[in-house]
Amino acid sequence: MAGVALGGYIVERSLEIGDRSLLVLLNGLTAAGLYFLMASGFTLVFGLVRVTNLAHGGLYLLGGYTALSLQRMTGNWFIAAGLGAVATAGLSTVLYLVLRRVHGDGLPETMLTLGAAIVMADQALANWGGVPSDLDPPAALRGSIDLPGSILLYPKFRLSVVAMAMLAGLCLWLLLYRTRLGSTIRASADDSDMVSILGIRVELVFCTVFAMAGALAGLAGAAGGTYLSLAQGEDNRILLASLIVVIAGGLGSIGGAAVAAVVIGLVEAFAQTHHAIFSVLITFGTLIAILALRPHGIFGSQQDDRA
Amino acid sequence: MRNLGAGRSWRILAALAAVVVLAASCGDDDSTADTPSAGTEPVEAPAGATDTDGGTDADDSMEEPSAGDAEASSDDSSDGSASDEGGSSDDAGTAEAIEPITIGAISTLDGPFAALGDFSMHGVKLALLEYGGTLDGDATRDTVTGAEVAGVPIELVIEGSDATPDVAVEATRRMVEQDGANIVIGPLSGDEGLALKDYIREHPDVTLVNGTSASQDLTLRDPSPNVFRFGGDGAMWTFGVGTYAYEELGHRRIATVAEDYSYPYDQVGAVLTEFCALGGTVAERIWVPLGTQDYSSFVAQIPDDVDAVFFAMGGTDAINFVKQYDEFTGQAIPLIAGPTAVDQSVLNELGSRAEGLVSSGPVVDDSGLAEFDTFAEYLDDVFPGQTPNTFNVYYYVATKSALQALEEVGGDLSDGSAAFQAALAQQSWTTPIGPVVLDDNRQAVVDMYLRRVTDGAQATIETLPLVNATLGFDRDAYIAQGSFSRDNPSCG
Amino acid sequence: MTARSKVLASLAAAAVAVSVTPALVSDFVLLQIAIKSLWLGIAGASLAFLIGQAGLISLAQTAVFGVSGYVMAILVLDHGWGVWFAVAVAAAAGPIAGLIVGVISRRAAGLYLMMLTLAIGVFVFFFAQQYQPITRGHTGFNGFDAPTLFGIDLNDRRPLFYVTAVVAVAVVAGFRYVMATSAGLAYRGLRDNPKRLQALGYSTEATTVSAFAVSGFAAGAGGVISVWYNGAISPGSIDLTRTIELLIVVMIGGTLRIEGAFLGALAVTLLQNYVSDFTNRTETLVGAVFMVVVLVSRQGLTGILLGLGSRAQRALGWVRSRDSTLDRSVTDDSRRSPEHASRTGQHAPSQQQARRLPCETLERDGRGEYSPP
Amino acid sequence: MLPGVTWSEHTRRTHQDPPLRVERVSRSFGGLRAVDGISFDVEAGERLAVLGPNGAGKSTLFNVICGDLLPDSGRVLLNGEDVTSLALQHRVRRGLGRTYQTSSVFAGLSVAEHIALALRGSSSGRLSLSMSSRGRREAARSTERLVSLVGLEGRSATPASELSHGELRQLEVGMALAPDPDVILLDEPAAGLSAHERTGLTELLLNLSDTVATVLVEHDMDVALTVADRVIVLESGSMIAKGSPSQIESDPLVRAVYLGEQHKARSERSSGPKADLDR
Repeated sequence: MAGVALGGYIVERSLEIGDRSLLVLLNGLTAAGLYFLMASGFTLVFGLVRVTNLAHGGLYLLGGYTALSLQRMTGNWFIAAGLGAVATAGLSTVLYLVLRRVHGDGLPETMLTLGAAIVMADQALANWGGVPSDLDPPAALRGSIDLPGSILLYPKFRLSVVAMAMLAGLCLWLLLYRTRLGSTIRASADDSDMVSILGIRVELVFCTVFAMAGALAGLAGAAGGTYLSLAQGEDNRILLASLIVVIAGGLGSIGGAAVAAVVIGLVEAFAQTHHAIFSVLITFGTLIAILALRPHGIFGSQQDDRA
Repeated sequence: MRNLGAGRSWRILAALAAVVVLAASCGDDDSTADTPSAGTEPVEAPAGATDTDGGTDADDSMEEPSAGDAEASSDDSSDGSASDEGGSSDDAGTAEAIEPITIGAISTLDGPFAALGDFSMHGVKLALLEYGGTLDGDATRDTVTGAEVAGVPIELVIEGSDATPDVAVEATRRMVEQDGANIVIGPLSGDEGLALKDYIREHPDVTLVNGTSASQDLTLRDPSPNVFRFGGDGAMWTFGVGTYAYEELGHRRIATVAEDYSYPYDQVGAVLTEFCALGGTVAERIWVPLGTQDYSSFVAQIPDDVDAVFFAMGGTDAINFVKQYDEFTGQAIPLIAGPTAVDQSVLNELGSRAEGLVSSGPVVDDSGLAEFDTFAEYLDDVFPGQTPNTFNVYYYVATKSALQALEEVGGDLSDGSAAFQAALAQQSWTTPIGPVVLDDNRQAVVDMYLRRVTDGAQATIETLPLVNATLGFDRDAYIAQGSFSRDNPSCG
Repeated sequence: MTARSKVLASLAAAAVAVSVTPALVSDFVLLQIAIKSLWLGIAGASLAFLIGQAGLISLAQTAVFGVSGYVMAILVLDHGWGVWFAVAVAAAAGPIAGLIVGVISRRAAGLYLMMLTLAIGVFVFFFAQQYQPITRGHTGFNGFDAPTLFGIDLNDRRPLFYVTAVVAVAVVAGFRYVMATSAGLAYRGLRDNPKRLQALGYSTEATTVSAFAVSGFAAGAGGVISVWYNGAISPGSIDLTRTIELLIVVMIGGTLRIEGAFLGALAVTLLQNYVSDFTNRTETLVGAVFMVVVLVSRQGLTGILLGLGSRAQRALGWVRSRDSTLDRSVTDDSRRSPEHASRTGQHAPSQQQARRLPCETLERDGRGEYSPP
Repeated sequence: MLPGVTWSEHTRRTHQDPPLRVERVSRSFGGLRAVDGISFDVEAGERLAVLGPNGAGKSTLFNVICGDLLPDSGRVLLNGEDVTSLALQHRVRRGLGRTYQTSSVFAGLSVAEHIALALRGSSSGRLSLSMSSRGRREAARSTERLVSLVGLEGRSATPASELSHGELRQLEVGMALAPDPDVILLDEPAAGLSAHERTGLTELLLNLSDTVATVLVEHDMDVALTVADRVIVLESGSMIAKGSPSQIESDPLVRAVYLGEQHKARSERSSGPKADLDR
């Protein structure tokens, strides 16, 4: 009932502003793209290694800044973003090696990642300063396209963020469900003891997962640093946004993260367009409502319940 | 289970008490041992001690230009200090009895505005270097030692906040009560300023000289006698834009996009007060919650049929907004900027998108003032690559004003700093951004500039001389209209 | 020592510490270190109680804290109420806010609970920032004067210190009392094994809500005193940074004891005030110290302290059989940790249960494997 | 709850309904009928054993009775009241006690605290924040009585994490008995116990109060046949036999489907530590 009423309201408001609804849709999808890049890595680590990595936002920021420096050196966005992702993958691996000391103990593990997040943010400040900055989009993706029936345009790079997220999602799916490495990873998550009996080094598998998540965060940093900007505090903003998505979607579920990213992205874009002042309240209210009704998120399984 | 629980609590409590005591004494020891400004206990004959410190530091320091240039520039900008400076090392023996004066500087050194904190501290340090100080090091928290005014050694204490009022008050309390700061320079943001006003009011012998806090009510309503502002507030910084937009640019209907808190309210309020008084109308006031990264949905709310869009935001938000406005509209509707949105501190990052933006503000790069050129050169000498912006200039002006007043009273802070505060209220000098005098509320009356971004710098359109806190309106009427808010002024 | 004499001894120790501190430290330290760590500790105790007793990791305690602080400030500064009436209402607002948080998150556990409460905390922060008619927006409330108590002005530091200390002791005593009641036992049951608790006739939802409400008392008290201390409250007082700070306070202090929160608050306050004397990168150092404490002891400083204590006792040959339970649980974290892990959703419970069994023979866990003793 | 705390909220049975009645309960998983139309009553003081080989439907039946599973059809009645759709904690408050197959305890709580928790669980003061000294004394007495009833004297202050497997089972039974239930469900209490522990458990079960109805889902023939007054045997979800222990032991059908296997298992057990075949 409530859903129908809400849907009706959204349609009604969208008709009112006519030509802007396409923009809301596109904005929602762009935001969803960035959120998914972040959230998929986070949820991957949680689902497979069972670690809540609060340093994921720090990886985003460091990935973005590294790409920024590299772009200034090489002038090539793709090289910069790629190497930035490699760097954060490495950093993420180091983080795992520290975490391993308390692995399997939820709260201390989470707290360690929180400490790491604080250190990362401060190191970003030390190395890149507090002046906000951004990357230039690659030449092919510069400029905007016309939106029909409006004076507004839509930047090409934003559209490519959506494509990038979809590509990343596809790659993840192929990797996890269509490769040997993927089945090893999934098996390790299900039953690490059994996998190690089979002669596979579980730690190596977990390391790989951390590296993948780090690379995704680094890539998100380059993308976000291009269409938004890089500055102190961005790590927390983006971490919060991706946490919302991960939780709403159901921890550990990549499909859930994708759906939740779209839902949250659209709700956010809609709220910002129609209720600017209370837009943040609407976004967080949506999350609270989802979790109050479905404590495990939209696609969450019961496996982590107290039950 | 009571037994288990109560078991060791006595030990914890005892330990707690012990640690409190230990930490307190440690804290004192550490600050004396670590900071060269050994200011907390006068018994330690600090003058001699700091002078020796200062000497060695100067020798070790990499900043050769600082000493020489400090002398040079202080020669032309302040007459009295040269002789003191010459005498400073000789005075070491006799200065033992003189209690040093501690200046505390506070700005945002952590969090999203950390870069602005760096700029602010540059300004503070430059002023102290003019008085014979030497830099302790390159980092923001490294202080300046060896400065003297009228034979009294000056010590600098630096504290940072994260732009929240609570943290700013704690940092200031640390400087005032722990480090014995007599004068506080800062803070950076509006709401911090209001919180510090309340704190400093309870310490009448301490003087707050504002940095860049642009809240109107720091001085406009319910002023505190020991709070001084040698610069404009948010509304003053936006003076003249509304009139210029109406009369020169011919705009009749505008929209505004601004961050949703008091400082942008002041800017939007100032623009609309002028613009609406002339007969202009505002089509839409869009308030963006702090913490928003993506402005695209807000840009989409701008009506198609307005003549111009006024935007007021700072730092990252300005960069995001201008970039996204450009991408989403191709700047189909002209922008008019708030002062901080196109401040020199972000101009470089805004790049070519900022080209041609009109704004009002306290600092232009082509004012032609000799003081400005000297300052710019001096800044670049000491902190290579830095150019003047609101933050370094304002903190410099604040510190320099305080030092000049100190000089006039011979470093005398007795009687609750009465003489010093009186002298400070009388300061009237030509700063790098023009002449300054204070009104009865100890608020500056200063020049503002209408300016246009040209080749990545702020070029003067027109100098707006001696702007006051009520923007030239009748004082009572201006105050009576109340603080600017989301929908004040109403504008039709 | 009997239980009663131990209680008396700890009260006496607290009384001595409280009465001696003002004479030993400067006015500045009294305010900014002692009073600050006391009220931060009071707020921390409410979280330490939730985590340590009920196994509920909440990030909404700063919100509860803020609701009380805001209620008092609004009633006094915007509605002209007498301060003590406002204090009474604000004190009641704490448990009510706690109750609401509890009702919203009654079905969540572990990490989901953490994230749901985070969302509630952020929601309250944004509400304070955006809903200006009530909260005055980003600027918040300034110029709040602490009240007078029996003619003594609490704006003065010593009286404020004594009052805060008394509240702190009352909060600790209150939590100890609660821990001894049926509800207290139920909270620990919830922490260790919620499903089993249900099988004993308890509703996990009611238990969760009740724990949140109880903890709201302390969070509310902390919020009220923080406004006296700061003379102000603004969204900046309850933002994400403050939420994380409170969590750090509790984790550094350790959740084994309610008192640990005060130790953690003291440590954090000292770091905040003195660390900038040593380094230009304060945040890095704070983060690193935090990581080290977590790595060294899962029970924070309390764990380290009590561990040292019982080691010293053993060295001195003071074997106190009555407290054997405690000593073991303190010195051997590994026995407790798996339960906390399963509450935070890190592992399937069955695995943990299997590990928990001290098996003479080989035991079999839920998946049908052998796990060696 | 202000003055004192009463430890038994549920109303005592006043009429002739049996404490537990299971009526035509069926439950399928996919195509598999795990439980197919099972009915039985258990009277006060009676001990009923439910036996059956792997996959016979014992666990499903157990879970339906204690509320972990909803049946597809049929009803479960406690003292004549239909509780089929009630959650576990509500059944507990109406006089049902259960144990867990894998001992499921509170690692941070002591033995006495376990019992106290169980005692209070069925009272309305379970979340009470008040403490009267009389109530506390009474509670402490009941706790001590139960601790010694299940043979854990002297272990009151021991944390559960330090108990042996056998002691954990004793604690389980103690917790199930604490609220003075009308019906107690025991889920394979003997699984994984040593011979010595099994003897102790048998004794404990034989000494249970004669007002409580006991349902014992067990796969260990020795324990079940020693303890039970009446036995029902399941096979593929259906009841293939019921009767006294001696009748069951001589039932050819039971012998065919079940006992042979059980004897095999017994001989296996003597050679290895693994006793439990019910998987």
